[in-house]
Amino acid sequence: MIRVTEKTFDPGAELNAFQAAHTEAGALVSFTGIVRSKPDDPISALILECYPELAENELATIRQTAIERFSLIDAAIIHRHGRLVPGETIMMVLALAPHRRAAFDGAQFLMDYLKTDAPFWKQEETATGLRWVEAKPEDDDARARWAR
Amino acid sequence: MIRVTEKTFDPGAELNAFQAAHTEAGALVSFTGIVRSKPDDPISALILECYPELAENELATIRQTAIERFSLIDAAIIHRHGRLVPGETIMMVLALAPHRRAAFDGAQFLMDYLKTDAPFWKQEETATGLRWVEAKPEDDDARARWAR
Amino acid sequence: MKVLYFAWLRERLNRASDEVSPPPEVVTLADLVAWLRAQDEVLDHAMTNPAIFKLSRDARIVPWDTPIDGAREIAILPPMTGG
Amino acid sequence: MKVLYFAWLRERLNRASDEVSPPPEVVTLADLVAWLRAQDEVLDHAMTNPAIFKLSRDARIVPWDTPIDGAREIAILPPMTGG
Repeated sequence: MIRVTEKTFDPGAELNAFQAAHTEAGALVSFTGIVRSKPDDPISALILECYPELAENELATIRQTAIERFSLIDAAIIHRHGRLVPGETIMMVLALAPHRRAAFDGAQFLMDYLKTDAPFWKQEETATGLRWVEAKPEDDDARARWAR
Repeated sequence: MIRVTEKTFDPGAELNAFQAAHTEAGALVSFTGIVRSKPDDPISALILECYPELAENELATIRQTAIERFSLIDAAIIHRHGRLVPGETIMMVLALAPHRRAAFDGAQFLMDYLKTDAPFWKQEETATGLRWVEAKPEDDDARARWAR
Repeated sequence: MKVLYFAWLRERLNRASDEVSPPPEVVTLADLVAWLRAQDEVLDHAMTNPAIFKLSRDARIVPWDTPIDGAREIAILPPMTGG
Repeated sequence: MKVLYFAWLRERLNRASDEVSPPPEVVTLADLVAWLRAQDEVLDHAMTNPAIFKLSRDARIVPWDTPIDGAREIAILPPMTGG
């Protein structure tokens, strides 16, 4: 399952629905990304720009690659765009496998690829205006470790 | 939070409650272990024996060690014992951190230590009777990679 | 053919897209980017470090040497910061 | 002092615990295990490979060379299979 949406979603409900859809799994790993506001550098919102058609295509590819590579039973990616306030859930990935190692590897792979290949761009809303979040070189490094 | 219980629990509700309890986090990783029944080797139930006092102490230690080692904002472990049928949730760990790497490492550390150091023993109930689940040497290897 | 711009590139150009008709010598996406930069000083300056950008063709990320052929929609994508 | 047995060890012994009063020369948990094995053939046989067992003292896992002192409850723990 892939979902690119401007709507809020309920991470717990997604986790339960994903788990309930499969009976033969032993291990489920989820990652949830949450809007952060640091006390020493607060933000009032995070604004995510998106190229929705490309996001749908890329997330579907990333998901399929992860399923094949780690023999996952299933994987899901939910990613929001629009204006989100601190504490709101930005995105979630879910990876289901017979054993824990594949579930953890699958979820980390999904995250590492999503960080560099999913067309979302974050802008932080602060007291002094908007500022673009810079891409981190370590995100490219994290993705590169899966190269083979 | 540490919970050793014979009662069922709702993984989605636990995920949401854990997330809601903290405002400054950016990354939440959860692992859920689910009772598996393989079509070629089905089981009717998994029976978990437990030494509850020791489990409470060990899980508290593992949790505290993970929090300190990976600078987690919080961590939680829920582990059931008693008789569980396929599809039921056996246990869950949750790790909350500012960034994804620490959250993933923290959750994997919790799992690896829990597999070898938490006093639970699994028995599979099959058509031909009960059989003890054997400890896996790879669980010791997984734990050993955190040695330093 | 439509060319889309995103995030700070869109902001610097002060527009989200262009409708363009490149000449026949523009064969690949790399050619298209070079041709667009030659016509727009702001775009040229914004893409001084071209290696950081990804390109998409009809909503698929593709290598820079991909032919534009009958592409409907090309996008120039600054480094992504999702997740 | 109470000694607890778990899982297949409990099953092989056909009991979950023993109430024991070890002699003064039994100083460490390792001594206690040796003393128990000397008294019980089934336990002795079940613990042929002692390295796989962990021991706890008053509900804390401790090294085998830990003194038993005034311990209230010792447990012999086969390899764990939780998670």
